[in-house]
Amino acid sequence: MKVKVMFFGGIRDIVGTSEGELEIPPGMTARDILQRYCRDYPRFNSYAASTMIAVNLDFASPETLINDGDEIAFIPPVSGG
Amino acid sequence: MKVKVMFFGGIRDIVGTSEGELEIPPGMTARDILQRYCRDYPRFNSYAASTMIAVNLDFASPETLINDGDEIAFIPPVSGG
Amino acid sequence: MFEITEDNIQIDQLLHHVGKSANGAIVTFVGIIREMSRGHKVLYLEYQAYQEMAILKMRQIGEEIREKWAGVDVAIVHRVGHLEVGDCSVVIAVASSERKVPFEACEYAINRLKEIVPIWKKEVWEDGEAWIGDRS
Amino acid sequence: MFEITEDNIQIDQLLHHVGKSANGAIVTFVGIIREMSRGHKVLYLEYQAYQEMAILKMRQIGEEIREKWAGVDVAIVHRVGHLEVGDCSVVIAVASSERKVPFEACEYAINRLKEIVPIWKKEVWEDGEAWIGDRS
Repeated sequence: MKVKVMFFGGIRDIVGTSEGELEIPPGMTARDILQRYCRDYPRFNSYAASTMIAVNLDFASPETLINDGDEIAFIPPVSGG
Repeated sequence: MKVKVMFFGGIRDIVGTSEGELEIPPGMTARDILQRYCRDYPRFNSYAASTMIAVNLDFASPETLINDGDEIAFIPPVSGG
Repeated sequence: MFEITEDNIQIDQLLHHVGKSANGAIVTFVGIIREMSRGHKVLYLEYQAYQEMAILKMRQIGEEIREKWAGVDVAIVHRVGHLEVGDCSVVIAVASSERKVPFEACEYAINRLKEIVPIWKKEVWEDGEAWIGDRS
Repeated sequence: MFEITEDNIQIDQLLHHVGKSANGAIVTFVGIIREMSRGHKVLYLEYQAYQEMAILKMRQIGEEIREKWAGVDVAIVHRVGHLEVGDCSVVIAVASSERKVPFEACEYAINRLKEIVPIWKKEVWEDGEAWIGDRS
């Protein structure tokens, strides 16, 4: 399966890109994807506890099953206004 | 003594002018002036209870003694905004 | 900035006036002439001010606010003369370094303006007219 | 009107948008970039948005408000990109037929915006920089 992953704020600085495509096996949850990035980018771990995950433009629970074509975004604490 | 008197809102419509000069004897209060207008313009009476009086650009008690050169304004209920 | 004007109120001017470098939050109140009032269809309004005293009273409101909420900046501009539906009658802008304060202070300002500032409006409807405030 | 823009926000556009003929009172919140932040002198800010989701979340705030306060109109525009001290980052306008309602609803809107709308700012100071929200 192929999914789109988007990065913002301090997370974007760590990953070094605003978005990417990811090949994943079926059955992965949003949390699994987050953990994969934490493994690949150790500094990502400092965001793991405070970061929310959005799937297809809405906040999603970490247990959400990811489907082919989903858009996943990591949402560090927002600071608009 | 000579004083300036100013009229606003519905009171201005009754008196038919926005301001005038008035010759008065010493010792008159703000209320006395109001009552003089109520006598001269009977329709003024409908405003007597709800109208405030300003003397020299600030709200004043009806008992305020009027001095030569004072500016007296009748303030019907305000409706700005 | 406490003014009575016969012209369109430029809200940007008020924002500019209160938008000092320490103020991160500005709340404005904008009064607009409504199409319907008390069940009547409005043709136009005539606003009248006791201008000199009105400016003093608006300034007094600014002082009251700065006593209650330290460090805020306040601007009030009220329009007078002939106003039509959709026109802006008053703009109040309150700026603060904090987010909650200007909401409270701006609401205080419009409430006080309606109490103590000598300004009057006559509503002219399709079926009559009245000075607002009279016997109400 | 729920928008993300890289340009100066035109407050008059928001006022025009919510200023329907039944609405006599408009309250706006305007966010301004302050010179000092957390003890640092600000050089500039970089705002980033997850644009598509941010617009959905601003629209959601509008819906929440219209559930809580019937008949109000809401507009929210947030700026992104490079902003300097004195620039306006966000404008929220809430219009109502009543005077008290838009104060409450507009304060609700800015509080919710700061909670759920995916927008981030990096402050760049004379002596460093930081994404705001991190570890705070």
